[in-house]
Amino acid sequence: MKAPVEYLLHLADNALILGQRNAEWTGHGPVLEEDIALANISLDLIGQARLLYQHAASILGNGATEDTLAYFRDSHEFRNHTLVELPHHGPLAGTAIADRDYATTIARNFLYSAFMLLLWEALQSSKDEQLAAIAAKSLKETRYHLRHARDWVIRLGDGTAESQRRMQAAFEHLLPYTQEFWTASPHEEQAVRDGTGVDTASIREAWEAEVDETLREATLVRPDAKGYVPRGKVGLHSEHLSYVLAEMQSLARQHPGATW
Amino acid sequence: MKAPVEYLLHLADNALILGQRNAEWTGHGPVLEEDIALANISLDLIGQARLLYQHAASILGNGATEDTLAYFRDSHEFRNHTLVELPHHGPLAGTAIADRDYATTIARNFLYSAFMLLLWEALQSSKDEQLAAIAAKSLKETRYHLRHARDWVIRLGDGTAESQRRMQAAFEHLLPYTQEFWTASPHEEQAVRDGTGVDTASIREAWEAEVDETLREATLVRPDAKGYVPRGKVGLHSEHLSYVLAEMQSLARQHPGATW
Amino acid sequence: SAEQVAFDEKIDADRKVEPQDWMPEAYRKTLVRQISQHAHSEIIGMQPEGNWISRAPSLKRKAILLAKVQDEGGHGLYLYSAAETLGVSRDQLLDGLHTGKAKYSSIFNYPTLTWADVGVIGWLVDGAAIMNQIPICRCSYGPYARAMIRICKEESFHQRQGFESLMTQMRGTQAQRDMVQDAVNRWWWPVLAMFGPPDKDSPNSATSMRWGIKRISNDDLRQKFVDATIPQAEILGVTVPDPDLKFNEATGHWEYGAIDWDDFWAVVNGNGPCNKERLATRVKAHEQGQWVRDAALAHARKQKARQMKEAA
Amino acid sequence: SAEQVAFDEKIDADRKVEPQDWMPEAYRKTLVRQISQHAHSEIIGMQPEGNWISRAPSLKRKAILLAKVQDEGGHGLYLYSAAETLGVSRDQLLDGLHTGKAKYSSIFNYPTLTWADVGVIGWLVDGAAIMNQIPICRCSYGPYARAMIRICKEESFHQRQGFESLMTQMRGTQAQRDMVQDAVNRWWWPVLAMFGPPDKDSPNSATSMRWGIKRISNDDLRQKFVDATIPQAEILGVTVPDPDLKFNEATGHWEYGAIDWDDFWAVVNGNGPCNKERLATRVKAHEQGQWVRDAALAHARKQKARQMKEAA
Repeated sequence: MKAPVEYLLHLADNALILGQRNAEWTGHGPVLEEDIALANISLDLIGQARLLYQHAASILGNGATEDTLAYFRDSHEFRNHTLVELPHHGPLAGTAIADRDYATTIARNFLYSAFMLLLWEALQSSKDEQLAAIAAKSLKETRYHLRHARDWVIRLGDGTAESQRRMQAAFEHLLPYTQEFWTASPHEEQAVRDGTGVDTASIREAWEAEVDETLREATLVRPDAKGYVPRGKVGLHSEHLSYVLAEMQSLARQHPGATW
Repeated sequence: MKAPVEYLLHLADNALILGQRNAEWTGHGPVLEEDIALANISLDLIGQARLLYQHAASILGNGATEDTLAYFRDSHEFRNHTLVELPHHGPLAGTAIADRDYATTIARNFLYSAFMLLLWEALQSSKDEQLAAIAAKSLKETRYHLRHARDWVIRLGDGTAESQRRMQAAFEHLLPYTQEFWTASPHEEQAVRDGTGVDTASIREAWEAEVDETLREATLVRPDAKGYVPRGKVGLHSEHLSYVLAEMQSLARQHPGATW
Repeated sequence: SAEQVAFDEKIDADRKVEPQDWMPEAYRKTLVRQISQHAHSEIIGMQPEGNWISRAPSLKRKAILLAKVQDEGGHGLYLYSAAETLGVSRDQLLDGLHTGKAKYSSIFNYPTLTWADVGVIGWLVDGAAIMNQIPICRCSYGPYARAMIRICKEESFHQRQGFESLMTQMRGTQAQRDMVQDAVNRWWWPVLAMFGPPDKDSPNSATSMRWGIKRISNDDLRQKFVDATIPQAEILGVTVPDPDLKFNEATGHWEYGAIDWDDFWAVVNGNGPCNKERLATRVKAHEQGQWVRDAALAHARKQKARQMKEAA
Repeated sequence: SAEQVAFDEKIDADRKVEPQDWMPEAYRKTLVRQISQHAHSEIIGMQPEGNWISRAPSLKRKAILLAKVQDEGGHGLYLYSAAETLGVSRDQLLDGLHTGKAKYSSIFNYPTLTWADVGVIGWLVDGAAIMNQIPICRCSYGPYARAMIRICKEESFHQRQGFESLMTQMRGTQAQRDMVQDAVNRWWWPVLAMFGPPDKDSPNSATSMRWGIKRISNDDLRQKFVDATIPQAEILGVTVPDPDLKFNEATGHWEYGAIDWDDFWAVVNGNGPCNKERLATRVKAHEQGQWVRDAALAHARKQKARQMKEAA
């Protein structure tokens, strides 16, 4: 039994794009240990993406590889949550520039890894055995990612006035994007039906509890997750994804057909 | 008589890359009138680039067009001065991010247009008649660009303490890059020999006088133009150009062979 | 009052009200609100299209797009000037925008996801804007009417450019055609909503009509737009995402399906995909430009002081 | 003194000096300078290679490069720790870097202009670094020697990865081969200069040799590197940009042309293509991370206070 390809791409794209974003901190982190930690998380995510793309490619056939899927699809073909493609700062148009904000990075890693921990856990019993195996491996990595992010949410939330202000603003910016976790795309519905995927409704309560508990411990006020519900996983992204892809794919597309 | 293609590309690439940089301010300028002014300058520069690329393409033949030259060459094939490809902020690695600084933009536009005013003036008597005609047209535009930049150098230099500090820092950052104006690349030497190009040594004195006079009026201290001599015009660029091109060329390269 | 009578007579005679003329306070306020909202729309509207300047796929298209966005900045300038004739400063107007008190056209709260969006904005968004704006060229307030005449001319030019750009893409590769159709699918309904709520839910319209600020009702304009646009879509070779669309031979009009007004109001009320980004981008540009504006003022003061000293 | 005698005996017997042992102040200072310079090089060295992480042309290469740059950060950590055993704090060391007082390897003041630079840095720069560092694994100061053993292992791995990556590119398209050759042309001479000035101009070397901090002279290391590298270049199918290069059958060594030491010193003294960018990038990251470090400290203090309260 194989999961729907779009479902695998959704999982793979999430991992790749967030991996790409986290790697942007390399050489620019607030302290050397964090450069290393974020590179480590990014490496795990890229590793997850590779396994998922390889699996999807083997189902697709026709010369598809992990690299054709990562480098030769356009933004509307990407199936990641909008959350993971946002830049490391508050809301701004795609053409704007702003310094990277570590609070934004940490808040996103927290919200995403708390979600993925539960999702990987459940996906261990996917009827797609290969996906179940990838889930088991990813689960271990995600435990570390969540611990890292959670520790920093608490440290920065319950740190200085400045750090608290920044963490609070980051959650206010990002929490609305998590609404997308709970909407069902056609490929998710199909995966749930055929037993290869997970109905995210089943993990929502645990996720909400984790968020509540962590924000409480971090002395932060949990903002409402209201307003526009993003639709990245059906290919309707923010203006930011095409910039991420323009950079990420530039070299591969300059040399179509080359081997590296 | 035709100028060497590399010489035309050098002139075209300067105009295109600076046009691309100035256009980044669109929608983000310090005051609406400046959004409009920079877009206007950018439009002139892109227009100059197009005429020069068209001329180069007609010499090259073989299906070359203004767009193959702008969109399908890699960074080492670009012949622009390193000065024009730098981001709108102080010295930082290619992976760093910083807010755009208007003083940097203005200082560069001033240094470049003061140079090009003199160069276009001299190029009006190029033995390449088409280049001479482009020079005559560009000269008029460049007069306006120089006036705009010069006025702002003075306004910001002789404005507030903050604006003076920023203008001074911008010149300290950028002036060393102007050393490249006075080095002769092989294609420039060839163009000078065959009477299609201009020996920049012949316009140096006037340029230095313009810079001295403007900085004096702006109550700025003229920094030394020392240190590393950039070699963008022979294809040895900074780390920044490949990012500019990755973004600029992304769409064209996504659809090779398409007509727009 | 006698002034009120003179004003009413002027309106009835379809003559222009000018800045120095007496006008009712409510008329002035309505105009300030509408003109500034229009000006803000031009400024915010620079963002979605500006998003593709750096990546325009040919130099010709880059120049056309940059010129277009520059024109929008210019429209913003005319309109702020027209509003200033009513006794508000540009700073006051900008403050209204930056604090979220003043509105701008909700259409700019949608993202431009591909290059085709640039063409579709030209064709449909500018097309709708022109429909809305042409009647304003006959608006009772002189400075506004004159600004609109100039703006409408430029907008028509943009609209033709947008259509021509889409035409070229539709003659291109399948990927290009798909991109255009996808853009039309995303923009169609938000564009129809640009004409505002249905007449029955548009209570302020009557007064504006009376004052000669508004000339044609929302629904009439919307119908006019649909009737003009569907044949163009056919020429382009794209469809609009409306299964209920059909031509009524009897009325000679295209009948369109139900507009999702909940979605429209959600976006108007701040919950569109880009509301926060658009406003925050504007505020950031303004704040980061503060030192530049301060310096320009400081320099002007110094210059003036020097000139006075010389004159003395 | 008796301590000096004991120290000298230890050095002569090739035994390790450990943090708690007495050591001459000049020995300590030399070590701090050298270890911190080495640590700073690892940290600054993250920038040129980090420049291609976002654009690596395959996911496998992206992962390899990211892991490599992460390793460099790790090396920086070990080395700062080794330096701290000599009684200086990391803050002091970083301060030296940020104020420009401490040096780092000049090789990182060159830009990485294409993807091939990443492979060439692995092959040549890491290759040269290993040549320089292997003798330090036998350095007289224990913590430094042990850190170097670990670092050299990882660097050898990186070097092999770099070579393998270039090998793949050389088997690829002509554009790829040209890119590799171009990168070799740009990096060759700066890499040869990495071994430092010629022995005749290297006055500090003798003392370092005496103390067992330095083990092999600059020129000997450089020769060893050239001899090892030229056959590898032949396997790759690239040439080095040295018209004077020739093999001397009699000595069994490759003879290379004159190094431009003026250029080397210009870069060391701040006038390389990227000196300002590298340092400013580091300073900016440090400054912008201040609030994060402050918060972590503040939180730790709060936690401690809470624990003490609970314990009380």
